[in-house]
Amino acid sequence: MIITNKQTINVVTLKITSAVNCVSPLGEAIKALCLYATGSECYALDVHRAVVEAVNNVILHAYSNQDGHDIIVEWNQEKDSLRIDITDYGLSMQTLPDPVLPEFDAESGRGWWIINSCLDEYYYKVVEYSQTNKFYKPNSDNGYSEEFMVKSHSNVLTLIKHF
Amino acid sequence: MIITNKQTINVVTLKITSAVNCVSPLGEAIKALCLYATGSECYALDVHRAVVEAVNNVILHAYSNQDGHDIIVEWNQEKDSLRIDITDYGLSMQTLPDPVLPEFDAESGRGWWIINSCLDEYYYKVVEYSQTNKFYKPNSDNGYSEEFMVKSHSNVLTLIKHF
Amino acid sequence: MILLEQKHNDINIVELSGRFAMADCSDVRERLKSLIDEGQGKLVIDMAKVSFIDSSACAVLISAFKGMQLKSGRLVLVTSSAVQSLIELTRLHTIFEISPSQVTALSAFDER
Amino acid sequence: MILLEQKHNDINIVELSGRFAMADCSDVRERLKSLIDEGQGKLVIDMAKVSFIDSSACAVLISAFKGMQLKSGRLVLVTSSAVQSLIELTRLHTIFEISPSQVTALSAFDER
Ligand SMILES: Nc1ncnc2c1ncn2[C@@H]1O[C@H](COP(=O)(O)OP(=O)(O)O)[C@@H](O)[C@H]1O
Ligand SMILES: Nc1ncnc2c1ncn2[C@@H]1O[C@H](COP(=O)(O)OP(=O)(O)O)[C@@H](O)[C@H]1O
Repeated sequence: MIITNKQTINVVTLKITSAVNCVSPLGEAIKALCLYATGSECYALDVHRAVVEAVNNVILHAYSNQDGHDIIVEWNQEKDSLRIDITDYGLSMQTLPDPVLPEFDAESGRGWWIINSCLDEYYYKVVEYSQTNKFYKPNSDNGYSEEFMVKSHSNVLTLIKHF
Repeated sequence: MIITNKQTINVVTLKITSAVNCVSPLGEAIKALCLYATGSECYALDVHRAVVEAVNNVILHAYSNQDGHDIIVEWNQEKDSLRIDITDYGLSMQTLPDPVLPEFDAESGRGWWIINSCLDEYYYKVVEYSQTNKFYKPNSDNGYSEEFMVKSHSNVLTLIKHF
Repeated sequence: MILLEQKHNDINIVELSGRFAMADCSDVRERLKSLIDEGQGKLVIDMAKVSFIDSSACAVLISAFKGMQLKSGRLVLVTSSAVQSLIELTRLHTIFEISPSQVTALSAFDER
Repeated sequence: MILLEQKHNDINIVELSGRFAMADCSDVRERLKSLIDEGQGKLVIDMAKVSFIDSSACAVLISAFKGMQLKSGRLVLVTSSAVQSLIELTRLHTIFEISPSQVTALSAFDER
């Protein structure tokens, strides 16, 4: 008995725009990728759920429900787990919300509970890119004058689930 | 009876590296997207087949079986069809091979036959990007000296199948 | 997703199929609201054919549940396994009335 | 993909399952080659559980078919619907011997 292609590390990167109607096809693609990697409907449903909640949050909160912004979902098949990095360029979170259930009649606030329940680990990273320009002028007092500016940032939510 | 989300135009962009083991997860994701859009296993299998043959060709021929190059598959759900654009940055084709079957015992040459059989339309485009740099020098005879260089190109195979 | 409406005597039945996710919420919320406003306080939401549901769709169900409570009406849900497991994960099965099939959901209204 | 090998009397059986695509070709080609080289000229490739096959995998089947011809042996394929439809699309059903199940494939060897 030989098994081919099980130890290999695969990466598929998916990109959608921040429109609610793009979340469903993205979710179906992620489910299929997880089913391919594990053969388990249960596992695939868990990851599918977590990704949909996370991407809904990006659209609603990071991009304030505005269409036209990039959401990048990088699906990584590793030796004993899947790792999914969800990147946006919108509003960053200052802290991760606690994964607790709201009152039974609340009409929001279950997203992080679901993400937390369906995965083994998750973490959130804000990356700030900056560009420094230094102008060197001849005949100036200190030799140069400096200008510094932050250019952009990205938010990366990493989701991990072991096989 | 209302049907939501059927007229909307969805785009999901998928990216893999030019490694043969990435073609299978990509294929499964494409199948799931087509199944989502049409509900038809048959339709999804046809597109799945055509995309796998086309991406295999990119890896084998455009990238000469070298790993580490980008392959971008843009899945577009339109009003009455799916359009899939497969982009690579490798060797361009000069002509599209005829979609004919080889001798029964040939061990290659069935890819375009399958692509042609499974789709309604396909076409191939080579896009060349160029950058022109003009240097203006003071005190030169003609006012400036010019440098021109082609920077890069991309090959785009577009696959179309009506619903 | 597809939304089908039916009536069985004075009971409104809404049959959903496919994915029930954020993109579908405003349409479904609106339909349910007008059925609750205009109906006889008896509603079945049949999600036996729903393949996927997210937390925003759960919010639509909660909103329908609250609308029915205000009218002293009754809402019965029929769930697929994907719907049932998310409802249980979010502990909403403790407040929703859930029936195994549309037939049992309808007969539940006869019982009291 | 998964490849399982079995022997039934002097017949070699290779059972493939999952996807059979370009990434799997070199492994499968090599296994089939050594089974053909070392076997008794009787081989069943059971692809009843293969969910997807591409043209490079068809090439592996053709190579096995040609290897068997050189040995004056016999190759019988068992196909899933996905395999069968690609084999028909590429007209290879006119050269391959295809049997509906592993049982019928094995008994085909008894008949002649
Ligand atoms: N990607 C994000 N960017 C910014 N804020 C977020 C993001 N995700 C969640 N939040 C904040 O966390 C809160 C809780 O999120 P969640 O549990 O998903 O519930 P809901 O989105 O239904 O309110 C949100 O209301 C929002 O304020
Ligand atoms: N993306 C591509 N870039 C460059 N050449 C290609 C590409 N796709 C196909 N070709 C050329 O067309 C030929 C026929 O392709 P195909 O029908 O898929 O058969 P095969 O790949 O099995 O040879 C190839 O052998 C190759 O020379």
